[in-house]
Amino acid sequence: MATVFFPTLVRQQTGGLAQIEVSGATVGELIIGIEARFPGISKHLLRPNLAISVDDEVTPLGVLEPVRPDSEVHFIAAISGG
Amino acid sequence: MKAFDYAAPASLPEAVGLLASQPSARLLAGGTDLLVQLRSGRKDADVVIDVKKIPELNETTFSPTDGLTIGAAVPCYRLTDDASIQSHYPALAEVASWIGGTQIQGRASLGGNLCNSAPSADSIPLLIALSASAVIAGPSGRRAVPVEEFCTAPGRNQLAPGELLVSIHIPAPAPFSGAAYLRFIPRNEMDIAVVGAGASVTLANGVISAARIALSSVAPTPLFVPAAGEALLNQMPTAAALEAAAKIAQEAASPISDMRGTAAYRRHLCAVMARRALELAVARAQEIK
Amino acid sequence: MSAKVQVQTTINNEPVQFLCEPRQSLLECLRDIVGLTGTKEGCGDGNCGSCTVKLGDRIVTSCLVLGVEAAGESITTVEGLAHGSTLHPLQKAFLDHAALQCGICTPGFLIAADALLQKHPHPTEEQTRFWLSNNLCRCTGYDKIIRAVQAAAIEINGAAQ
Amino acid sequence: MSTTYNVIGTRPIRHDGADKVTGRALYGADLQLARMIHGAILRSPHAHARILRIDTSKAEALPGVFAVVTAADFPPAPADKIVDFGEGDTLLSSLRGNILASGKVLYSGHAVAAVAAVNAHVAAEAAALIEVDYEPLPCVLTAPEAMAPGAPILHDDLPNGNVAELIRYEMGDLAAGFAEATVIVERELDTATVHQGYIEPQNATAFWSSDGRIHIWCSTQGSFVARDASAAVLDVPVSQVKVTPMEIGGGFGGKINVYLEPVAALLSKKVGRPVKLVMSRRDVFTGTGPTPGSRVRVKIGVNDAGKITAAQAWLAYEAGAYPGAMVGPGAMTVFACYEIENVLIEGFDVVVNKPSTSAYRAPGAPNSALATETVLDEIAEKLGLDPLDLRLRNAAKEGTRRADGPRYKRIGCIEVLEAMKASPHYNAPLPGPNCGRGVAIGFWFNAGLPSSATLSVNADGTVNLIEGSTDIGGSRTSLSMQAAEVLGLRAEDIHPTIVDTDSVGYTGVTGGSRTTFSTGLAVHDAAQMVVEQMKARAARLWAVDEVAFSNGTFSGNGQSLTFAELAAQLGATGGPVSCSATVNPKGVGGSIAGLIIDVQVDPETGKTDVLRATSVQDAGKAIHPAYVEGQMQGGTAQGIGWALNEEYFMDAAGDMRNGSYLDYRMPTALDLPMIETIIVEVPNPGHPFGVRGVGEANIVPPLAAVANALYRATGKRLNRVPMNPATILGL
Repeated sequence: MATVFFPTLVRQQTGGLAQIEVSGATVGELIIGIEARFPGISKHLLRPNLAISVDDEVTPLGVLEPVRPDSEVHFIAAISGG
Repeated sequence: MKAFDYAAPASLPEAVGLLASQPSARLLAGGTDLLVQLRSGRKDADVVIDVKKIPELNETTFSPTDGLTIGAAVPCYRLTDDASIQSHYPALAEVASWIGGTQIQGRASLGGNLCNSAPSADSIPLLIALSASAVIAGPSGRRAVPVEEFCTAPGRNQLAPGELLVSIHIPAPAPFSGAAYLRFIPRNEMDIAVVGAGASVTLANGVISAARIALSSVAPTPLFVPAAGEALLNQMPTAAALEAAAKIAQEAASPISDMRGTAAYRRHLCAVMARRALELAVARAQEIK
Repeated sequence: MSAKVQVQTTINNEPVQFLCEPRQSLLECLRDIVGLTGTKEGCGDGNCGSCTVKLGDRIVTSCLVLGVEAAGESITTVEGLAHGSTLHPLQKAFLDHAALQCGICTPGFLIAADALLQKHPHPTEEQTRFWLSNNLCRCTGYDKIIRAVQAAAIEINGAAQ
Repeated sequence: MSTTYNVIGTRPIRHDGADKVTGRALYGADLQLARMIHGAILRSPHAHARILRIDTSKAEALPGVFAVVTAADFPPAPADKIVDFGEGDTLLSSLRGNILASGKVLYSGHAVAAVAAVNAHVAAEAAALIEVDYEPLPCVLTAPEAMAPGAPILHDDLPNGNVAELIRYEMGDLAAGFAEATVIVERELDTATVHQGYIEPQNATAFWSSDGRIHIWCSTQGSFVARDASAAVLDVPVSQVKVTPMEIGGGFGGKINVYLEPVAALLSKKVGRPVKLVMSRRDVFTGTGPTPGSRVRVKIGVNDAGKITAAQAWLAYEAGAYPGAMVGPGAMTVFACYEIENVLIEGFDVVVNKPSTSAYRAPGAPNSALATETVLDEIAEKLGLDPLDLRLRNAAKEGTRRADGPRYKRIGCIEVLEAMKASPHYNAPLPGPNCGRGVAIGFWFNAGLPSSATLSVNADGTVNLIEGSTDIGGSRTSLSMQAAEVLGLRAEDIHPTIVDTDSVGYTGVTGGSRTTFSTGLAVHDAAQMVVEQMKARAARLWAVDEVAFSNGTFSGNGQSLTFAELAAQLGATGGPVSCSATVNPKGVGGSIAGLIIDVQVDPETGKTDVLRATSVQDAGKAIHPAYVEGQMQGGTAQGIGWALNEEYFMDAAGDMRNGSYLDYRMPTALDLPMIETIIVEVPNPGHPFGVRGVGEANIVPPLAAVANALYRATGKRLNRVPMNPATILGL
């Protein structure tokens, strides 16, 4: 099962839980699983200013990015630069 | 920039006549202040009178007895490159190389620096220290004004309507005299003086026989401090004496805080820059054989 | 609007006449009337040096010169530096030393450096930096510009004695 | 393992060089079009005020005036409409509001109205005739003041007063970590608002054709971003806008946002002629996006072994008038150079009555690195450790987890620190009294984002490269070199052209240090496709199945042809070869940079002279080392200016008092020494040549390195940047 890390400010929605193991083939499937456990959480994870990192790389595919059973998923501030 | 007409008189009477007939005329020498002020709307003009074609405003003459006369429109680079100025007024050659940068010095003049009458003008403290006078022409003839009396307020001066600055006259340097201008700027060039100090010193048998000190950027006009120079009379140019004179200059200053420095910082710099200018002036006075 | 004035001048060794308002700067006249847009405007108050041209025997910031003042004068702009299709040694040195990044300040630096090398055939680093302090560059930190000017000095005037 | 290249790592003359040294290159303001007229913008004199009335009648009546526009000329749109142009989403009302104020002005310099007239002088005169009645409101200019109870509120619709966003990263057990520490240092440092300072002012020319299509010519870091933002602001489909990127005179992050483009378009729509707008230098300072001023508090604990046990940061960044300070990256980079188990980082994006900020070279990172790197310097001194050794003991490496979650892939932190330690500069004695040497390091992510490229083979054996990345510092050449490397050609055999948004696939900004990486990948991929197609042609010619390609020569079954020889035969083997690639890559490699700097301080005046500087950076692979050095030198110079003298000097009413190059003191040639460079190459596994990107990380260390050097020279730790002479003397 992939590990999803919750941003600190989203942990209000998870009762303080920092990470969770979920199964799914893509980031989107993981989020469906998480939403089932914490209803309403997905809008805090899928925001314009958050980028999705899978296995330590920001993915341009977003929720369509495939994940492996040992993948790590993070939601981090979106950055482009100067 | 608002529209204006342009005139380039070839003689002084022509210029005076034009100036008298055009109340909102502005005089253009190098233009490095005027065009910035016209563009930003700080000043406007119906006519811009270019004075660079007037021979008398575009000449410098030096004689060992009469001293130096600098036409009001002579650009700075000509002063820096002038052999007689380099040897008799090294501080003047130096300050002319510090006003703006290379390109600005191709246009800007000491006359313009004086007539712009900024409290921060780099050349004015030195001209005061050198006992320079401003030669003015107008409808009622000519007059000369000591440079320390020329500026009356920020951007204002003694020029009456219809008058223009013809030249700046500096007496011949006395034997065993030296002068210096030093300014403090945060960068190394292209900056307005946070504090500037001009000083001149004349030695007689190793004792100070005359001294003048003036400061810029610390009062509404460039500030002549006669008491600072007088305090040095009949003194040996010791570190303590120069320090004491610099303190007198500092006490005369009434700086304000703005984007270029706080009042407290400027006050501090007054003493430092006045002392350093005096030290350099003394060193130059001692150099002369 | 004031009446326009006819100005007869020489630009890059060619006689040119143009019609301008007295309020128009030489920079504006060069760029918008004569069509020589190689000279750039960065600040409009003489502090960046991008608009540097040679006027007579001196370099000036053309934003602080009126077009009408150019009457009877001779002007050199960046377009006049090369000889036909052969680059001026300074232009070549700037390319060899990667002395430009965005290139907007380059025309002003080239004209200013050309005047420097005429006055000081072998300028020291300090002389070069002092002379060029009226030209701002925000991309390079000046390092490669100074090296290019020094290399061009040797190319033009031979090694210093 | 080192790879040998034929072209990569050499220093060819840039392709646009001759045009740029002869004055032929056309920048935005150089554009002349038939029937073109000129515009001017009226800007607010107030930092915060309600607009009660705008009367444009006198301006419209002035002879030579064609049109006047205000925010009322934008097509109607719902107040909460969100626009997404690929690189971040924004409220349409914010985007428009910054371009032409509506309802309120939020900073001095905020655009209120615009005029088009026969020339720029008449346009400026007309703008001055527009009458605006304002109801001035109290203004707030710094983040701490804006966060305080009772502060004037800029936007009624933000939920937390002037705090637009809160960011928080947490890892491990902070209290336990500090309990293990033997030395704990905490410092708070402020930085002033600073500007990118590009020499070319913003400009835009637009023509709104009678067929509804809008053509915009401008100097922009990203033609597609300019297109998409302009289309959003004007509420037209993106396909209705074509942006032709002109040459660009510097950007550094400041030429990503649009300011003039939609205004020129609105004016053109009214007049039916092309309208050109060019900013004055004061407009650039007061009307574009500088980078945030900030307050950052950092607390770090270290044990006897010199290992960081805990680190805490609090960051408040000034977004300016609209949300979007760079506090996210500031928070993510504050401890990014180090491996730390116990971390808490809190960041606040705070709106204030100053120009809406935008990116500036590693946006947000210099502000936060200043605090971390000066605190570490103080800890090193307390422990009696060499400051580089302290950093080496804690340096991030492959697998290190950053506080924001992800772990590093290959990262060159140790390599950069070791290069600094081994450098001639670090081992040289200081030259004299009142001198000090400082060091610091910094991290920047670099960016990926989409890029496109097309390669077309010419019959003479050269290749045309069509691309959309505006070239600010030699990218035509760094891209051509990558094509040449793949194709076995010389850099000068590639002819790059940067084209408009109708003529190439989507390409992100020249920013985020991404062009040589991302557009480079697109070029690399297109070049590989060319090789494959050319192989197929050779196979057809020789009637063989297998063709090999190496060092510019195709061979198979005992026959061979050079690239040029085969190129000459393309017509007879099936027609021309032209290949396009569009990428949207992962595999971005972050860059670490370090600076060693020596300063001398005049103890009487507080004046600082920079005596020597050595910039060290991990480039991954330096494609064109001269332009890599140039990036490092430029970023260092900007960082030194930021550290020592540059700042927005605001009066109490929020007016910028130093909005000129005379008083906004950027370094001149006389203010800097030669800047030595050491390029470290730890290849990025995510790029075929190992490219990481070099544009930004180099500006992260200078603030802290200068602060540390000043401490060694004066014994003073300053808590405010710029560390100008008066600050150094405490006056």
